[in-house]
Amino acid sequence: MPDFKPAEMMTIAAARALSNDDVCFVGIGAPSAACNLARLTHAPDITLIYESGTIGTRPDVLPLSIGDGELCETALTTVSGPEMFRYWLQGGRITIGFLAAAQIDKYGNINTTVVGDYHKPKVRLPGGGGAPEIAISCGEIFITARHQKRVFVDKLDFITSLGHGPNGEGRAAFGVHTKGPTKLITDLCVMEPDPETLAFTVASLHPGVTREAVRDETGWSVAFADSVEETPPPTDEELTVLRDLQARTKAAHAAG
Amino acid sequence: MPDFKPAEMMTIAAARALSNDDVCFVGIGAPSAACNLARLTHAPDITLIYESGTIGTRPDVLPLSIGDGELCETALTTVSGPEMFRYWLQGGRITIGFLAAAQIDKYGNINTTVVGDYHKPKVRLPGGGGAPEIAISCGEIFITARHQKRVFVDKLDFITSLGHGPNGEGRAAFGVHTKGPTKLITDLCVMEPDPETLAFTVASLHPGVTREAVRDETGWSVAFADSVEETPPPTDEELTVLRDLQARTKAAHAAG
Amino acid sequence: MARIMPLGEAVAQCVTDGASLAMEGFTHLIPHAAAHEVIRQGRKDLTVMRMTPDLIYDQMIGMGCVAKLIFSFAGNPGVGLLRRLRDAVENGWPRAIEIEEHSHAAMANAYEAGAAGLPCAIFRGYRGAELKRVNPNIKSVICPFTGEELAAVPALNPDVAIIHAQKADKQGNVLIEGIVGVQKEAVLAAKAAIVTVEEVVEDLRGLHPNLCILPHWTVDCISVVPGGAHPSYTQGYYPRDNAFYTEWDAISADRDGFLAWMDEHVLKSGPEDFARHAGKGA
Amino acid sequence: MARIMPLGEAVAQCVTDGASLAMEGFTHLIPHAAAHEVIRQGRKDLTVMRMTPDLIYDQMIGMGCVAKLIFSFAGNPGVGLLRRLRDAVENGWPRAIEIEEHSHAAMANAYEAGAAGLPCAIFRGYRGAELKRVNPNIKSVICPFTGEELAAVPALNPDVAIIHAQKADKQGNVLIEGIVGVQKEAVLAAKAAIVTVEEVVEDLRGLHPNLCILPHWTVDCISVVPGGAHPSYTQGYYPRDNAFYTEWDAISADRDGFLAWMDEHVLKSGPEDFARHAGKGA
Repeated sequence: MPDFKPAEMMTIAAARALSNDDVCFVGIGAPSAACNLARLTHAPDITLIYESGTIGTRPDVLPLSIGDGELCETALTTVSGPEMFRYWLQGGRITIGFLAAAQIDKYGNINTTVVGDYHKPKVRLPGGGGAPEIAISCGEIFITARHQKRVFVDKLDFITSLGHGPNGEGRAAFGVHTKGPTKLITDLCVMEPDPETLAFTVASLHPGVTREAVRDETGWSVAFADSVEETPPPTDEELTVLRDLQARTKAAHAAG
Repeated sequence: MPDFKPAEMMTIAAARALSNDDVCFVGIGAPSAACNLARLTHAPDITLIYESGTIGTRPDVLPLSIGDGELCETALTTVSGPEMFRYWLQGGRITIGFLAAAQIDKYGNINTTVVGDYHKPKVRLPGGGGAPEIAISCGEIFITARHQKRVFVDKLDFITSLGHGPNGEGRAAFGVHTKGPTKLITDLCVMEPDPETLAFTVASLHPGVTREAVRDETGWSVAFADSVEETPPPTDEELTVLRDLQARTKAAHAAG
Repeated sequence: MARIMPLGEAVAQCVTDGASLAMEGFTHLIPHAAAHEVIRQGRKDLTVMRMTPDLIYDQMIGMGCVAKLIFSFAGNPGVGLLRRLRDAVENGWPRAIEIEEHSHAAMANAYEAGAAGLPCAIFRGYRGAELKRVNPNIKSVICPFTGEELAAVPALNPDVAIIHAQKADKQGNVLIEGIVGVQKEAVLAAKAAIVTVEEVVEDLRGLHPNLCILPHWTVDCISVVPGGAHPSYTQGYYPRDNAFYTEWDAISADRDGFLAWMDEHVLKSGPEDFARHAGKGA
Repeated sequence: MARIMPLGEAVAQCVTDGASLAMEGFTHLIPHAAAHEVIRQGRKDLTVMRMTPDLIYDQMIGMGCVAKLIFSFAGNPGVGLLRRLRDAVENGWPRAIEIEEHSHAAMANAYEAGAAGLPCAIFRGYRGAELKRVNPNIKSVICPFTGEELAAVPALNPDVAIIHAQKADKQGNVLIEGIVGVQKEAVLAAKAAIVTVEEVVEDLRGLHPNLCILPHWTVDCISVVPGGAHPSYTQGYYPRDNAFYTEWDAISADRDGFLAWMDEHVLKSGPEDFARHAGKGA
């Protein structure tokens, strides 16, 4: 087993969840790394869409922002903002929406708006951006986040975008009929919603990670699937391609 | 005074009503000839828009259809159908909408839908196309039509697009706040709405045309302005430019 | 995922009796070859929609393929009326057809709403116009901020969209240039889409970033039919055959003349016969 | 009708205290030079709107120009939070600001509605999301055909839109290429519009027919400011200065450091200082 960092395992596990036929709405940061890693390994024909309007983009380095020139230069086509949100996202054409989270609860609801009271926030976060509609319009949602207690909270300060409902009442209660969050991929494990409770439950632990470690960093009383697997470790190819991508990215952004 | 045909006088009188600063939504047929004549004479910078999506077009020959290739090739830009009707027409950016009519009443309401009953028509006409919204969204409307009793009727079989209301009740009654039809240019005369009654009233008679001739071809009891002018006859330049345009057009379409 | 296949196969795969069909093209890029194929395959009871039904819908109506027409301007552009459509509406020949009539703005907005996955479109339209009296699919909504009443029409979501375009690439991405009309919207609004193209090129990437391109995963079937828009035109390939549009007025003037023309030029012909109208790529 | 004039004149003519202002650009083509000019002219009590307020709004807020912010994502893209915005929202420094918060979909639809002359936009949005609890400008309408409840937001119609673009021609027509965002919509929705451009060329006609072009009669003022989008980028001219976006995090970390930077790089500078960032035309 090659040597790897937890963040690398997270990105690689997320990449594996994507297939060649997916049309993926990509958030910036870890989702972008995972989506492009998938494209550069097992899913060369995956369609990546960034909310800046770039469709079918194939960046050689990871963009720093959601709208770097590289995304447009390598895209099949670049459309306007209204068209992106109307025809492509709301039109129901996206199979996977890939989100990051500042706070997430056990039902996959996400907060990226405020810590504390909305009107008197302790920390004013950037806000929802595309997430409220990505969360409801894509076929399903993958979420990726560092596994930390301040992120994996029992109760969100604010619901920016819908998961399976604040009380796990399910999405239909909100008139939403897409699948919602089906995978939560962290640097410790992969979680999936329990079919009954809809609460995120550990499906596989990354190599070397204990149940205790997951419990320590999860703000809710975390459940484990009946048979928890070990996440297959990164392959040499996966690690090499990811590290090359990140090295190219670092060099390009430093030069900028 | 050069020799000219009534149809030429109509086109020339219509062209004169347009100015260099106008942004004009152009219908096919006589309106197209008038708008391009204006562009080739006194209004070289007039903006012509055809509902096919072509903006700022400068055709060398008159298009046979509303979407001939010539319109696109000479346009500043060509936009999609939804954008044309949303941003450009409904957006209130057009100063003059130029319409033709199969039937028109004295208040400038137009029928291009059916002769006879809608559900059992005697003649099924093409329908409204862009006209219902051109009639309400443009700053004002010019209408051009051959002056014939079967066109200038007392009562329309069907109101395809709004003028000043079926009973001259004014446009505000329909929630419309643009000026509506301000000029009706025929091969006999130029008519304008009476400020009180809103009924089209003869403002000027083309050279050689009598009041009797107008009365004979008008299906309503036509009024004349207090001082009816004589329409200035075509100038040599106007006639030459129009005839050249029509000759080029004829040659191009025969060759097509 | 787009597959490149002969037009006959594409139509057989996608178009069934009773289907709703949008064959769009605003004067430019009208899919004549595909319409002829639908007629040859003898499809019946179709609901056909189009902003500007012209010769191809006149032909389909005259051949009895059509049960219902949704439209906003039914004319032979620059020439006059559609005689086969008139015969169907006025006399029920060869069969009565139902019509649902809108304005251009309504149809364009309805396709846009269809592409955008919305159930309806709202716009400022139809004020003082009588169509809303005869078309129950024209309703209204009130703006919750200003109280203004706006017109509403249902989204158009055809079972099948069929369009003609300049080019596809080998992956099945499609490029449309020039007067683009509502073709992109019709394809995105439809459950299935067929695109006939003048030619297939290696790759559409690297052209200008903001062109009108349909990704391969939005299209089902691509058929290479050079000249397939004739007598309409394909910008960059061949001009509009204005003379034919004028001729059509005489061809369609009576039923027998129409049927004879259709027999020779449609029933006994094939997509390959359009090739003689094809021009050079740009 | 567009007139070409110096940026200082354009801003002085169009932007008044208390005006509502949309300075759009989605990562690409952000009008930095124009924002600096607004700050230099000392405008106050502005309502500023933008999908992605980043450095320029952070600067305007930190300099006390802003009374209200309408937005959907307020971050330093790829870097983190906006520290001057946070200081205003969390601590009221240098003044308290009102915020009206939406999603990207809502803002994009609201600009689209503004450009389309509609009072509101409808879309399928905000379901299960809490913003509608805190933003009274999120309402709903019922589809009259299906009964589905859709979200509604008021159209955005700023007093002034300011954008940066690649080129204008001598008549004042403007070309925008690449990631075009909502710039066309912002200009068409606004009562007045200023466009800064990299260069003026003879004529934009004859390029591809379907490019994103604003006709001269939709724009009021055009100012030639090469490099005017730096540290954002202009496709075909110069790349994004990613290093500066990272630096901004430190520059804006405390009030004094921020004010010192603004004094040197904005108050004591001018549009011509952007020229050193300009690149070559495509």
